[in-house]
Amino acid sequence: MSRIGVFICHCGTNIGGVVNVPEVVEAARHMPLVAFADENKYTCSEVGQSSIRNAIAEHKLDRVVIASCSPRMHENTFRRTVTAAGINPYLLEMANLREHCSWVHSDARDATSKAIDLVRMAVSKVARHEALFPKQIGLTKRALVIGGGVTGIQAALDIAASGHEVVLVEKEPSIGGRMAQLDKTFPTLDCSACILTPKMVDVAQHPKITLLSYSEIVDVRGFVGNFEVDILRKAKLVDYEKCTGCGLCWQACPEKIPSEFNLGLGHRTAIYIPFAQAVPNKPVIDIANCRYENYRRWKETEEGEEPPQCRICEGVCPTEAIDRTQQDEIITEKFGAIVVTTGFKTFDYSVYGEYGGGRYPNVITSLQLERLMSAAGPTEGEVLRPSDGTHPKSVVFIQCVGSRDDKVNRPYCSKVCCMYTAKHAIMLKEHDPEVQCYVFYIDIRAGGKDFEEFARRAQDETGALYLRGRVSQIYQQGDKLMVLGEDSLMGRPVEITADLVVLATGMEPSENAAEIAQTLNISYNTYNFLIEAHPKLRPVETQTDGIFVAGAAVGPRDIPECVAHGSAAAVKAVALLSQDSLTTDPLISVVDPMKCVGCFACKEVCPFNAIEEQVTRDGRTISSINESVCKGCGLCVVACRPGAINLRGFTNQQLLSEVLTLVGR
Amino acid sequence: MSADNEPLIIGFLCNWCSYAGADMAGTSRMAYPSNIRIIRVPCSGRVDPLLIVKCFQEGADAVLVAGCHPGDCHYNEGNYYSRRRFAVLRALLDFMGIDKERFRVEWVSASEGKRFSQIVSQFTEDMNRIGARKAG
Amino acid sequence: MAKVGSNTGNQTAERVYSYYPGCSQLATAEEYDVSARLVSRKLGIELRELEDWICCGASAAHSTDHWLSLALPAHTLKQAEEAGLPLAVPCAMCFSRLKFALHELENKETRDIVSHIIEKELSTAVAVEPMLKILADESLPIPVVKPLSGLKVACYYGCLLVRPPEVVKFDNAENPQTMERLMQRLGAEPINWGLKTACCGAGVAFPRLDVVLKLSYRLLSLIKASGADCVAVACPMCHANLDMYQKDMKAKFGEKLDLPVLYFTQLMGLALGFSPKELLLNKHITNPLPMLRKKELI
Amino acid sequence: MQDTKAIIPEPASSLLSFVQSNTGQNISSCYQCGKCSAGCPTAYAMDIGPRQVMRAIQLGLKDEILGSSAIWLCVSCQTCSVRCPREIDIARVIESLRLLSQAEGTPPAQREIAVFHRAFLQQVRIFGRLYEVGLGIMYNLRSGHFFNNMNRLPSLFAKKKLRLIPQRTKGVSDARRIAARVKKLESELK
Ligand SMILES: Cc1cc2nc3c(=O)[nH]c(=O)nc-3n(C[C@H](O)[C@H](O)[C@H](O)COP(=O)(O)OP(=O)(O)OC[C@H]3O[C@@H](n4cnc5c(N)ncnc54)[C@H](O)[C@@H]3O)c2cc1C
Ligand SMILES: Cc1cc2nc3c(=O)[nH]c(=O)nc-3n(C[C@H](O)[C@H](O)[C@H](O)COP(=O)(O)OP(=O)(O)OC[C@H]3O[C@@H](n4cnc5c(N)ncnc54)[C@H](O)[C@@H]3O)c2cc1C
Ligand code: SF4
Ligand code: SF4
Ligand code: SF4
Ligand code: SF4
Ligand code: SF4
Ligand code: SF4
Ligand code: SF4
Ligand code: SF4
Repeated sequence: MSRIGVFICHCGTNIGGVVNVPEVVEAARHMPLVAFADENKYTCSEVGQSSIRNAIAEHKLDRVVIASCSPRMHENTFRRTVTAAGINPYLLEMANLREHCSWVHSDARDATSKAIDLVRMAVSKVARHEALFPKQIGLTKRALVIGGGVTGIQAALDIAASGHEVVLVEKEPSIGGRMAQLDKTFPTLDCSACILTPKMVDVAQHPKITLLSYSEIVDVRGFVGNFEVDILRKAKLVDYEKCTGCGLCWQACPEKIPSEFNLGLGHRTAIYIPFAQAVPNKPVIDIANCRYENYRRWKETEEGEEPPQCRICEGVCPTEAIDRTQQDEIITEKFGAIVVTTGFKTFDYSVYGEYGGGRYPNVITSLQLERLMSAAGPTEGEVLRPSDGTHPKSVVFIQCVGSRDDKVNRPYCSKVCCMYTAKHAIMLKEHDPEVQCYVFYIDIRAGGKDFEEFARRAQDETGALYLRGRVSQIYQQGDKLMVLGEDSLMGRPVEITADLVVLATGMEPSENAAEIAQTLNISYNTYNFLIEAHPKLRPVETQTDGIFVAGAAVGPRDIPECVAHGSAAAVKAVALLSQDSLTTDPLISVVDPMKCVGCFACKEVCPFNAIEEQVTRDGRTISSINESVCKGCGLCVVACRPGAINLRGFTNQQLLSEVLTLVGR
Repeated sequence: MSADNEPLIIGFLCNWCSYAGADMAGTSRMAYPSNIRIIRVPCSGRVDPLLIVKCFQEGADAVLVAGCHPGDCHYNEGNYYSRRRFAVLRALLDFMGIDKERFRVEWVSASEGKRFSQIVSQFTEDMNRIGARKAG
Repeated sequence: MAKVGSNTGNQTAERVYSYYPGCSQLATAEEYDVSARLVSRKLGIELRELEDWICCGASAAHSTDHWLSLALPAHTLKQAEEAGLPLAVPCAMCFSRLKFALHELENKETRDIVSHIIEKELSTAVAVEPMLKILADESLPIPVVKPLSGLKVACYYGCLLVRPPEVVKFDNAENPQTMERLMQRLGAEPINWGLKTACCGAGVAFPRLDVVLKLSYRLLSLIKASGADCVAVACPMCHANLDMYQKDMKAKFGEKLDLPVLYFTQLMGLALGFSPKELLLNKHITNPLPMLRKKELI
Repeated sequence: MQDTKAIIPEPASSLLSFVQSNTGQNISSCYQCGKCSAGCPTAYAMDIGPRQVMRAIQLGLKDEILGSSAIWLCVSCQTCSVRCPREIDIARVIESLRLLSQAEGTPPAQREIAVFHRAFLQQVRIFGRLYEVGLGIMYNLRSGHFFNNMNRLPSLFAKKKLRLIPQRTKGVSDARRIAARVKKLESELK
């Protein structure tokens, strides 16, 4: 038989001024199982709390109802109060007499009778509470960072700085991401490599960071604090233990392939590092293009012509590092937290037939221009036309290509292209003072510290002519390009004869963003950008505990934001990993194994994938809820027709008893 | 239950948005009729349609379910489920001969104290208009 | 859809269409009609001209009278529906008007009103196809007897054949390829150029010749600079604008163009061995014969 | 038209709702990028280009639009509609404005083009098909440009480009009946 204590608060006159508190106390004394009822002036005050503790001891109370303000205000305070008096904190219920009663009703009679109802409901509910005990679970104090762009690099370094181990997985042979491809960066025009390379080297050298380049995530199991991840390590055919990165092999390799890093503007070899400052600075063999690998494949079938057997690399390698026996392998690692920073790619503009759809060699993308301007790029920093290698004198920039366009299903603004186009206009003028730049824009979006000043510089100081209007068509005339636009400020069509046209193609998530999101069970939007738990207040968390997102994978953003974002994700991951154990909230759903019929209607509705299939000893497949993952929403309870699931703290019986105190019988 | 509080409205409010919205109505002293009795639930998706049927069977005059706005659900998609389930429920209530006006689903965010107060006032007024349910 | 006879693989696979020549093809663009018929016959395509057909209304109806612009083509669509065959249309303007009407008639309300006007119940179950699509069909063998080797052709589609894509449902609005592929099959060399679907000035030659001169000159000068020997077109209006005013262009812009403009069906005809006379090559204002002679194609 | 240069916008104008409902196009979504005007072949000759037409609809400047040359110089080439990033069918909007201006009896800013269209339809009503010589004569008479294209006639005749005798088709009765019924319907609709 429970002994329930009821404590009713005056809150000064906040409650007592409207509700007749003594009348409520009197009514409470007659409610079933109530052993004690009393009133307090200010229940949350130290005096109020100690009077509760005393009453519990004195009257041997084992459950408590506090009728005062909103539980959203003081539930935790009073949980601590009753705990101090030896009662399980979950044997407490609150009735909201202030926000839901005295503050919104002025008629004393009505308010008092409602207050009595609210107390009655709380009493009937608390009688059905169970003692609950939060569980402590262990965690693996390691973090996984997926994607080694500037965001992932920052996140990895920050987590490592806190003393936790980090594994950084990058699918390409080198980390660096898009930023490694840039020449200079707005708004300060620092050389991109100069500021990025030291960070990349830090990653390689940090004792707490393990860099898994040329690797990808294939499967993720587990939950916050306890993830188990399968990582595919692609065969590099080079033994990194032996390789010194001397470079003899890639200098000698005869096979030439268009360089992905230089966006097709230059070549690389079959054994290669993508760029000179690559980290790791050791090569991989591109199995699809290596002559000897092709020979080995041919050897299996002997179909067609025999390709040359090359193996020059093996001949020149001083350390015998080439290892043809390497195979793809999958390793499994444990992590407590995961940070996803898979970044972006640029919009494929070939859908724009009116811009030539890729047919005109002298129509290039802004990222290609970065490669042309880079001293380490295919033209050693000389901006030359792809068609004939001459210096362009008239250059047209077109902004918002593949952005702000419903026609190509990219209605969003890519945010960085106004700024980098301004950067390009400034830089080009520095490269060649005779260049005339024209920039077609719709609006200039330069919100950010020093951004507007920077964008103005392009217009005020370099003589770049900004024309407000979206270009309708580009066509080739001789070796020139004709660009048809409108100067919408004058309201007149404009035609510009250009040597080079640069398209500011928008940002979109990297190819496999959706797959990664599905593997991790995190959400992504229609464009495959990852979705944060709250766009403002939880910008790096996801709805899945322990998985964080950052950088351009979440939405278009520039380097300053990516770095801040990477650090933010790192802090969240570190805050998680710094705990000795994780406390689970006990207000979650539980399955009654005897009632469950294994229909898994529950599994279907659970937004957090907390429900797993489990085989019982007598061979039935039933539902089992992972306590660490369940968030206690109760969707499954309603879905379960046999009534096998109940949500602790909000059980079917409790909700029903609350209803029944109000109506019926 | 006291007779002067008829019509009786039972309100199921989700903890994250609507319960907080009702709190907000309180902190801002936005008065509304006292007929409603609020039951706190974690999510509007926790409200079992059968429980609502039970409310009516036992004599409640009206039921309000309030949750987060679509897309704002604390549990991602809980309120989508509740929307679908309640559509089915409406048909059932109709079959039971319960005026569908007596059951209302609303989205109220944590900041919409005013909205909550208006909804309850309107709902109470409507219930006064159509009168208490006949016993049975 | 076109009926394909049982003896597939045979050159004379039977393809039968209703045929709507359109007004221009009986007068200024007679050579288009004539060459289209000749070539079709040679390829085993039977064209059955709709009886007593009437004008599609062209841009005049659609500029001035909404219901007339639907009712005139709807009459033709009904005729085609009754004939039970897909409708072959050489003129790009007619094609466009018929397709637009078909598109609008998908709306039930519109369809009811138009049915009321023409006093016949309309359906939208009519296939309307441009002559270009029919003749360029890659599953249809072309018995080329005189390859157009060495002939550089600028294929020009104009506006109406490919735009808007959701209405005409033919090729690509910005970079169509049907005619290019056809020219390649004839042995000619299609040139690459960027204004294939840009406007030539359409029907405003009478009231605003200056506009047509400017727009058509832009096309022709680009074609000329691209090294083409001639232009291939699939529209009588494009033809008229590009062919008739080259002298005026010379007077206005100072460039001597002398660029023959031919219907693609005429080029097909040449490759199939028809004579210039049969193909009415002499009807053009800009005489193509000297160029063809020089290329030893006639 | 207003004799002041200041614009007095009519944001919720009846013009905007008329055009939107008549064409099914969301004019309010036009963000004035200018791609339509940029690609329009005849924009150079227009007083206001297609982009400005869209803006004028947003502002409710009815007289300005109905009196513009744009609605007559538009050749319905569809370039704008195919490329508009907000997926507005501009050509269709302009077409509806052209029809509206006639319904309202606004004097066309490009009288010759309007005359040409009417002369064309006249031929269709008379012959069921277009009779080009008749069109030329009718146009020249009505537009007042008596010698328009006359210098070209000899070569056209020499090339047998023009038929002196109009095509006869039994369809003419169909054409006439359709034209008459359209007229009747339209007067009923008014
Ligand atoms: C032309 C151009 C110029 C720019 N100029 C500037 C500038 O001047 N200033 C500025 O602030 N910003 C600029 N930016 C923006 C800047 O490039 C980005 O903000 C920044 O690079 C984004 O970094 P990130 O790490 O989020 O993504 P990324 O750089 O894209 O890095 C993502 C990394 O993840 C890897 N990855 C992807 N998928 C997987 C996977 N499944 N598994 C493992 N690894 C994966 C990728 O290989 C890549 O290394 C420019 C952008 C462009 C296009
Ligand atoms: C009209 C308006 C509307 C906006 N709407 C939005 C919106 O819809 N969405 C959005 O994302 N952003 C919006 N913002 C921006 C948003 O308000 C800011 O981004 C955000 O509030 C900044 O937070 P903060 O903590 O950095 O600074 P603040 O909010 O300014 O907080 C700084 C705090 O520091 C205290 N402080 C200052 N000096 C001292 C000192 N010397 N010692 C101790 N304390 C000190 C101040 O009292 C203050 O409490 C809006 C801004 C404005 C002006
Ligand atoms: S417990 Fe709540 S109601 Fe009571 S005094 Fe404290 S704040 Fe006021
Ligand atoms: S030659 Fe050998 S050691 Fe040198 S980089 Fe190549 S694989 Fe490494
Ligand atoms: S085997 Fe030849 S082609 Fe292959 S990586 Fe070595 S040097 Fe290059
Ligand atoms: S940042 Fe500028 S260029 Fe890029 S999409 Fe936005 S407005 Fe267009
Ligand atoms: S819905 Fe209920 S019965 Fe079905 S599997 Fe889940 S717990 Fe078991
Ligand atoms: S209560 Fe919610 S989170 Fe927990 S198992 Fe059920 S549906 Fe999933
Ligand atoms: S292209 Fe479309 S959005 Fe741009 S100005 Fe024209 S109508 Fe407006
Ligand atoms: S349809 Fe009219 S407005 Fe549009 S581009 Fe063509 S001529 Fe210009």
